[in-house]
Amino acid sequence: MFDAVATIIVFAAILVLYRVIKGPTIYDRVLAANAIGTKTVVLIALIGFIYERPHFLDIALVYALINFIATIAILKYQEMGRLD
Amino acid sequence: MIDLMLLLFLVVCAIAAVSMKDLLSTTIILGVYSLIMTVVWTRLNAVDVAFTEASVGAGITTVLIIAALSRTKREEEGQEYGMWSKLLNPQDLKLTDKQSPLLWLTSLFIVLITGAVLIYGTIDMPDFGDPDAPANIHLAKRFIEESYEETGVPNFVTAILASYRGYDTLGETTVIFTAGISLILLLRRKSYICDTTIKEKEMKEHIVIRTISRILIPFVQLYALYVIAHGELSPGGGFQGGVIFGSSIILYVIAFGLEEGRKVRIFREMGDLLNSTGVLIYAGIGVLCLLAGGAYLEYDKLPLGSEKMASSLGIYGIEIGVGITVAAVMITIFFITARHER
Amino acid sequence: MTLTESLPILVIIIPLISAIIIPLIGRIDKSIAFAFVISANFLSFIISISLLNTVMETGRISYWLGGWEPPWGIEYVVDYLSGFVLVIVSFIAFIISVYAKKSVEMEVEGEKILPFYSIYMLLVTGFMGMIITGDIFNLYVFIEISALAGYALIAIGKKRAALIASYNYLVLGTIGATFILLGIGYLYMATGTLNMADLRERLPMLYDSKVVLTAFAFITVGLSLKLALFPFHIWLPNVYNHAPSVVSALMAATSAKVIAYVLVRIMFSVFTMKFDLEVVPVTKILLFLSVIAIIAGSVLAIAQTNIKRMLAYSSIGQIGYIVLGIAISNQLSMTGSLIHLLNHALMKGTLFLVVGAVVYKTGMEDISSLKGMGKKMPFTMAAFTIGALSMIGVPLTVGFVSKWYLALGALKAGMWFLVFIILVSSLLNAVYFWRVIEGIYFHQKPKVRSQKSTTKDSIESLKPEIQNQDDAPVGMLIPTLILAGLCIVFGIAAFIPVSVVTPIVNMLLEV
Amino acid sequence: MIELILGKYNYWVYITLMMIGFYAMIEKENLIKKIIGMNIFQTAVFLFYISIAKVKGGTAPILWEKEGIPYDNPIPHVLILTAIVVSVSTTAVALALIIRIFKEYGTIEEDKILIMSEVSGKQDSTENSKFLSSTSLLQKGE
Repeated sequence: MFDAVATIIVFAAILVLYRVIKGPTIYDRVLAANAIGTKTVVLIALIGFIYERPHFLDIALVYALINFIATIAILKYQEMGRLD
Repeated sequence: MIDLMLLLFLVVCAIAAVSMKDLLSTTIILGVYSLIMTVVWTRLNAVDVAFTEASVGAGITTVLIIAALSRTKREEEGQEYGMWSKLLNPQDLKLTDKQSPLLWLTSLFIVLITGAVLIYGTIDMPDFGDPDAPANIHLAKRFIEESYEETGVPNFVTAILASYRGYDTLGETTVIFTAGISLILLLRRKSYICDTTIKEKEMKEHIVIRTISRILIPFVQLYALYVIAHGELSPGGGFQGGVIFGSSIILYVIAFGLEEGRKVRIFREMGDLLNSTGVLIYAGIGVLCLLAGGAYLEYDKLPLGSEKMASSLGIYGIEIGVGITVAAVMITIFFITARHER
Repeated sequence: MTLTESLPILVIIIPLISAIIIPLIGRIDKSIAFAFVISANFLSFIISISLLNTVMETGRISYWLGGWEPPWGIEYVVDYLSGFVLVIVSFIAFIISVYAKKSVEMEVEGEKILPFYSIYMLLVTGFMGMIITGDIFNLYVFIEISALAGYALIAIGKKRAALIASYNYLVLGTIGATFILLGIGYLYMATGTLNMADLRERLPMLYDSKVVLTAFAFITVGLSLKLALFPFHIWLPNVYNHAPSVVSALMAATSAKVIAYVLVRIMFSVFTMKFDLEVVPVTKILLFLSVIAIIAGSVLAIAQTNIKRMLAYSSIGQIGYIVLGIAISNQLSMTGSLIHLLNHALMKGTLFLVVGAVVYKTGMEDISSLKGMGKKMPFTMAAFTIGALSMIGVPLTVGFVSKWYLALGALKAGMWFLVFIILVSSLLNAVYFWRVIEGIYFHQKPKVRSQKSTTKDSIESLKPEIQNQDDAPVGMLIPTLILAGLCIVFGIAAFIPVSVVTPIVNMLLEV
Repeated sequence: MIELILGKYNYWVYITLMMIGFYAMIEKENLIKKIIGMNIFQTAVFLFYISIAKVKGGTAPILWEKEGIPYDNPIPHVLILTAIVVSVSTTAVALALIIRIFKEYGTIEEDKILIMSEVSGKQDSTENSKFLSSTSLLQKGE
């Protein structure tokens, strides 16, 4: 059951991957990458649930907390051309 | 099924990242690659490795590459002709030595030879997941059976990392320290003039990012401290915690600007000291063990109560040392690479 | 544990901690930092000597880090071989650190001197760690420490090409290191252990396994990349050419030796002679490559106009000699090879230090800039002459001793053509060094020094004639002369290094 | 044959990834692209290590009260933690070098840098660059 859910999430991520690679604009890519990031968080939590190990949640938490740093960096660079 | 899909995902990402011309897009794809890599590692039960990849891949690597892009160029030039046309009609193109089809073929040949050797080596390998493979019997068995008894650390990875192979980890911290000093050596100028063409005002428009960052940063830092302190029981440890802490400062700088970041006094005045302090704590604990009559990094011998207590405190000590160095070096590296000079 | 028992770890920890502390105490006073570097290097040199001494008396020392018994923990091993190489490397590091002060002040910007010394010590730490460790993954960690330190040190050379040299070295070095990491993974997969002694016990059962074969291939290729053995040598000339003089000297004198040592370790202590000779024809491949390296290095050196570059190409040839002895792998040739580790460190150290002094005085690196220098810098040039004669292999210098043993080894193995190769390469060496020496002494006053039977004479007889003498500062001159002097001392008293090397060879070849 | 392919599928994938990264490292002209290739190249090796550690039906190597379930091998995890740190450090140093190179040369395309070095560094042209570049594709710098 949960395996099936996990498979479906990966499949959804593959669909989004098309947008990451195809683009055409940076904003498409960032949005798609962010969607994959969110799926990753869910997926890791789910894997932890399947394996019955709560430690996996820590990893999901890291992503939830700092995943958007890269996104902000990319967008700031796209808009202003620099990070400082 | 799910594993195969994930691995396929990785291959597609890798090919896309390598073949794309726009380097910013490449960086984004590399980020996605790292995300999926984390999932692969959680599937393979490598919790600590996944944790490291999560903290490094989500923040540091991507941000550093973008910082480098912002100070160099975004587009990959040249090679507007495909590989095949290069091969078929070389006379049409003005080629430098390196671009000539002969060299392109040679490099392909080298890659294929390497691949062939690897495939040859794989034939004799024990099957994937074989519990009787030599790798899973000899050392691993003892670590799994006895490391909790011997070190009192429930996370086997941390037990090996900090105790049995603690010296490797000292080496690892030294590598990070070396990188920090190298960047200082390569890029820092004391007398630099900061280019302040981006006005404070421009950043002030981004009120959402600023507010969210302001709220989130304390939590990120708290979580970083938890990861450092909790490394014995759950995945994570000094390195991961240090990276997360560093990321929080990087987030602050990205949201508020570098000049604002430099106002954080401790980094302006103490950054270099902190780089050294962490490794010094680590190496110093080792020396203390020597002075206490043990071998280097033999925590049991520290005069801190019972052997288990001493071992546990020793491991805490080195985790804190690693955390300090890693956080300080990450911040140093980011400050140095992101800063524009005039 | 007593202090003596802790010596194997102190020899690494002292340079490491000094590298960490230098940025801290440097804030107080820069000159303390310099004194610190010298004393740390001196201490680790003294410790190395005492370690070698202990090994000679009592045999192999094993130090358990963290108190964990190997193969569970990491083990430090000092045996004849590692003790010997440890002494060489710590000695050269010490001598060059004494020499460094003036040269670094000139070639490195003021604010960068502290990080420079810090990384210098990290480089030394990396080398020492690679030598002494008995754990194959720990070896990788130290390879990376020394590599990272090396990239940064090379990149601060004055010319902008130093950056490109460093970058290319980084890319190739990372390929090499990753190959080594991969090889270690294959070994671990096949045996389940990382300890070298344990690997040696477990591997013979697995010699026909394709996994082990692949592991060996990748480790050897990775090490050859780092060693700059012939087809992988392309990064080396640019690196030696563009790095600051002190760094070129240290890298030329030690880096290849340490990697060659690691190669010997892997080939003879992790794997056995049986594997090298019977299972894979690795010795034949290495023989072939080293012969090409010897000839190609010498030929390319002739074509150079830049002196650092010339020395770099000559290093490629000399690395060929070291590998040649390993490849023939009989007792005499191995003796030659191991002595050459010491001898080449002395000769190349001398030559690069001289070049550093010339750069310090004139700021030029062309061979033509050495013209007439025999008068201006007599002592430095005398040292150069000694180094050059050693490189050619003139009797009574160290270069002769190693070539002699290599030739004997080749004869014993029945490979006559190798003697011919050694002779040819000596001739080629003579060609390109003679060009330089001629420029130094005969350019302006051809009559002054026509016969140079013994170099000691030439120093003394030259002395009174000099007028506009403007030699290198004492701090640079003394280390150079010490190294040059040792070239002669060990050339005449060759029995000293040979007596140290003989037990090593016996240990490696299991005689 | 089928067993050989299916039983080791992780290893085949790691080889593919490694080749992609390796190819980018030695063939791409853009210096940053090389570093991206380097990252892929290294993570492929990490994937190999972690694959060794997997035991069928095993669980994460953190002490668990449930009895009778095998743990995965923790050693490769430890080694790879160290290797990841090394990889990040190398990337940082490489990027710093690239920034400096861009400052000095104004480009990060290797072929252009090569041309510029040839123009400026006449003295070094005497070395047999032709000979070298034909013997090896890795000839770079001036």
